[in-house]
Amino acid sequence: MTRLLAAPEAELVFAALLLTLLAGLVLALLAARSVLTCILLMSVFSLTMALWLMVMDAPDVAFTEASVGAGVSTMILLGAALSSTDVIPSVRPGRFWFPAVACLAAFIGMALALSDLPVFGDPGSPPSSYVGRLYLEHTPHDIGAPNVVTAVLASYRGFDTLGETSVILAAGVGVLLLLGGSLNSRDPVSEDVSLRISAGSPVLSVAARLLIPIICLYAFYVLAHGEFGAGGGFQAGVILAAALILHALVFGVRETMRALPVGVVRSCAALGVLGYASIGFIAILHGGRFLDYDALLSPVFEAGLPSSHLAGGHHHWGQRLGILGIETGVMLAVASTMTAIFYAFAGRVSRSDEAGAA
Amino acid sequence: MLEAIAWIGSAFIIAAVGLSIAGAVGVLRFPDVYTRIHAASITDTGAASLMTLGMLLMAGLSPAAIKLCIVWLFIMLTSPAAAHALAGAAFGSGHRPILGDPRRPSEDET
Amino acid sequence: MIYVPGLFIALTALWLALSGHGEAFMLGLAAASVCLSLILTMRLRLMGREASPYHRLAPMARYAVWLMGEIVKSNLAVLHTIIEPSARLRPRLVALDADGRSELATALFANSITLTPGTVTLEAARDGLLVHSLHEGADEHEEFAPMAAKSLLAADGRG
Amino acid sequence: MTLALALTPYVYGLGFFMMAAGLLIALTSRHLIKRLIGLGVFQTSAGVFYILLSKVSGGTAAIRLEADSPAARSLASRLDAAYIATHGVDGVVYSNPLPHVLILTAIVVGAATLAVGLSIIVRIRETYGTVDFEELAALEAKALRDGREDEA
Repeated sequence: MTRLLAAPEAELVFAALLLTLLAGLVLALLAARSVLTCILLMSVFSLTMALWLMVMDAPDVAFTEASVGAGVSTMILLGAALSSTDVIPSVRPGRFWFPAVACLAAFIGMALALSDLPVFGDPGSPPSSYVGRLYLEHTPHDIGAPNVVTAVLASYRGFDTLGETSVILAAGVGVLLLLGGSLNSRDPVSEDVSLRISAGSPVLSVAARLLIPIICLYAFYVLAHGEFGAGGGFQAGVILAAALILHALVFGVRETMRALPVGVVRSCAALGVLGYASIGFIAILHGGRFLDYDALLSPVFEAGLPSSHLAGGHHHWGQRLGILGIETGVMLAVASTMTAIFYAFAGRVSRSDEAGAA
Repeated sequence: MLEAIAWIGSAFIIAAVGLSIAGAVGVLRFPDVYTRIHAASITDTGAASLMTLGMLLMAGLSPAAIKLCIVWLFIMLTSPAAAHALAGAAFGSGHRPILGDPRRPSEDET
Repeated sequence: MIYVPGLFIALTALWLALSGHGEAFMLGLAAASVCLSLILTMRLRLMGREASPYHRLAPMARYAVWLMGEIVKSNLAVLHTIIEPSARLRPRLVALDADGRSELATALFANSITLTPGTVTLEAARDGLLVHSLHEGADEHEEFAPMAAKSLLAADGRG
Repeated sequence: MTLALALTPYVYGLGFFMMAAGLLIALTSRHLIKRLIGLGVFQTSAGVFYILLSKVSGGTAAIRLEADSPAARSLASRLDAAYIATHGVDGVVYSNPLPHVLILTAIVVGAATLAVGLSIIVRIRETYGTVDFEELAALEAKALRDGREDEA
């Protein structure tokens, strides 16, 4: 292969350049005087961040950042910002200087720790030497999934991820408690105008009709291939939610709610976490520990299965099915929570519009 | 031979970078939203296509090549819809385009 | 529901092209995913000609080849304008007729216009398009006539 | 390694700057939504710090390649053999996957908590009619004054 620059040094320089761009975006955000500008800058920031994460060998994180930061977060921010004032008045100097000095002090404090930090890209640095390296070495034997990030996320640290998924569900419940909205889908949304882009244009409706099935399939593809390459339940869930949000933007939230009623979406969010946890309990019933996927299948049954071609000859069907199972739960929980949150904000917007018109 | 194809691929990518820069310059030089969308669409179409072509040449016959083609198709499907949504939103919210010769703005107003 | 098989084949082909894993377990997952996507598509009331225009793939491909040539030409034209805006920049609005086209053909026409740099569709409706163009043209309707005819042929199968 | 040594203070410095700037936005903006955006920047920059620690020079994404596969050999050809022998796993140098796992889940959780913050802002707007921090502070001060007068 052709190389223009010596590879290891070039990628560090490229990463540093992209990081400079990110810092510039933060500066622009500091100076921005309009909420819409801030939201767009945040979206650009997330997309650039995804690019930077790609350079930093973190494709899984890049994937998540691109779909969450530039996609779903931006939509939720726009939904919340639509009916508030756009202009940000400048702050009084008296209220600016004290926090500014505090932040500067924080910056200097962090900079003082610089001498104790490992060199950028140092392969022998403490974070990369011990547990991270152990995961890399043992994953083929213990788990069998080529993607170590998925192996750590779903299997080694499966209990931790169960907690994270529950936090997402809890946040969704929090939004619903704050913004209300009953289960009765006749009540919340009457006619949504604000959160629809160019209603009636055949260009957008044709594009949406063409793309939404493909995006849905892609979400399932990302879920199924999480153990081979970048991807997994979190990314798949956000992508599926993005497809549903696109549907709501083009055809109206009411149409989406008709297809996937509020009650169904909320139940699915809880079902996802329940499914995750119940896989842990199945392992207990089979004599293993909570979320110990090796105990999911009895050895006799597993011996009868065709050899999984992952990881040199070892049988890892228990791990494979366990990871796929909990990732499906994560996908269901994330997709439903994000959709429920979007429903809540979209319902709010149309109701406050009515109040304004009345 | 393979080496030469990879070099041609890099040349395409460098050309794509040049087109992107030209598009960015156009966005800065053109007078209003609508003309700027035209400049930006150079990056959407020309630069993206050249970039994909360059990467295709560098990837050779591999699964990555199929994925690149799919990505290119996806860009070609979504970017006009996005540009249309943007232009339509600007037009719908009452931004009047500058028409005729921008050097003599009063003459050609319709 | 004649569009279901078309979409089924297209989604399956997409999965196989992306995946490259041929073992039985992955193929089972593929089948489940395609079916779930189809169910979601139907549930969202998207199934129809626009969601599954794959029976028109061959004419669309021929049209795409022609369109790529147009895109190259207009890229060069806009590049020229960027270098020398004051001499070449003459923005104007053009109203085009799109009567009697299907929604798919209208969208294809409007998207082709937007895809060629130098023209962008501002408004699209069933009966016509409003186009913003960067340059002056000799005759407004002659200029877009080939694209209108070819996109109609590609999407609806008639000239 | 000298170039990496020179880049180290720069990249960490930028990460710390982004954290401090995010904090500043979160503390000083008058618009509540911008405050939340600042908090988002702060959170993402904390992630930047983790990912900076995870990068291994010359490494690749932590997706295990078969030893001696064409991809593994092509990666190995860029580095010298001694480096791979010390720091690689089965002939390939990988970046550290552990911070990736932590940040991946943090991003999704961050979006969910952002939604909670935004719904609180929506409620504030509906109750007080403003999302301006100064106006809200003035309203609070007025309510306190009124309360004291009522007591007196």
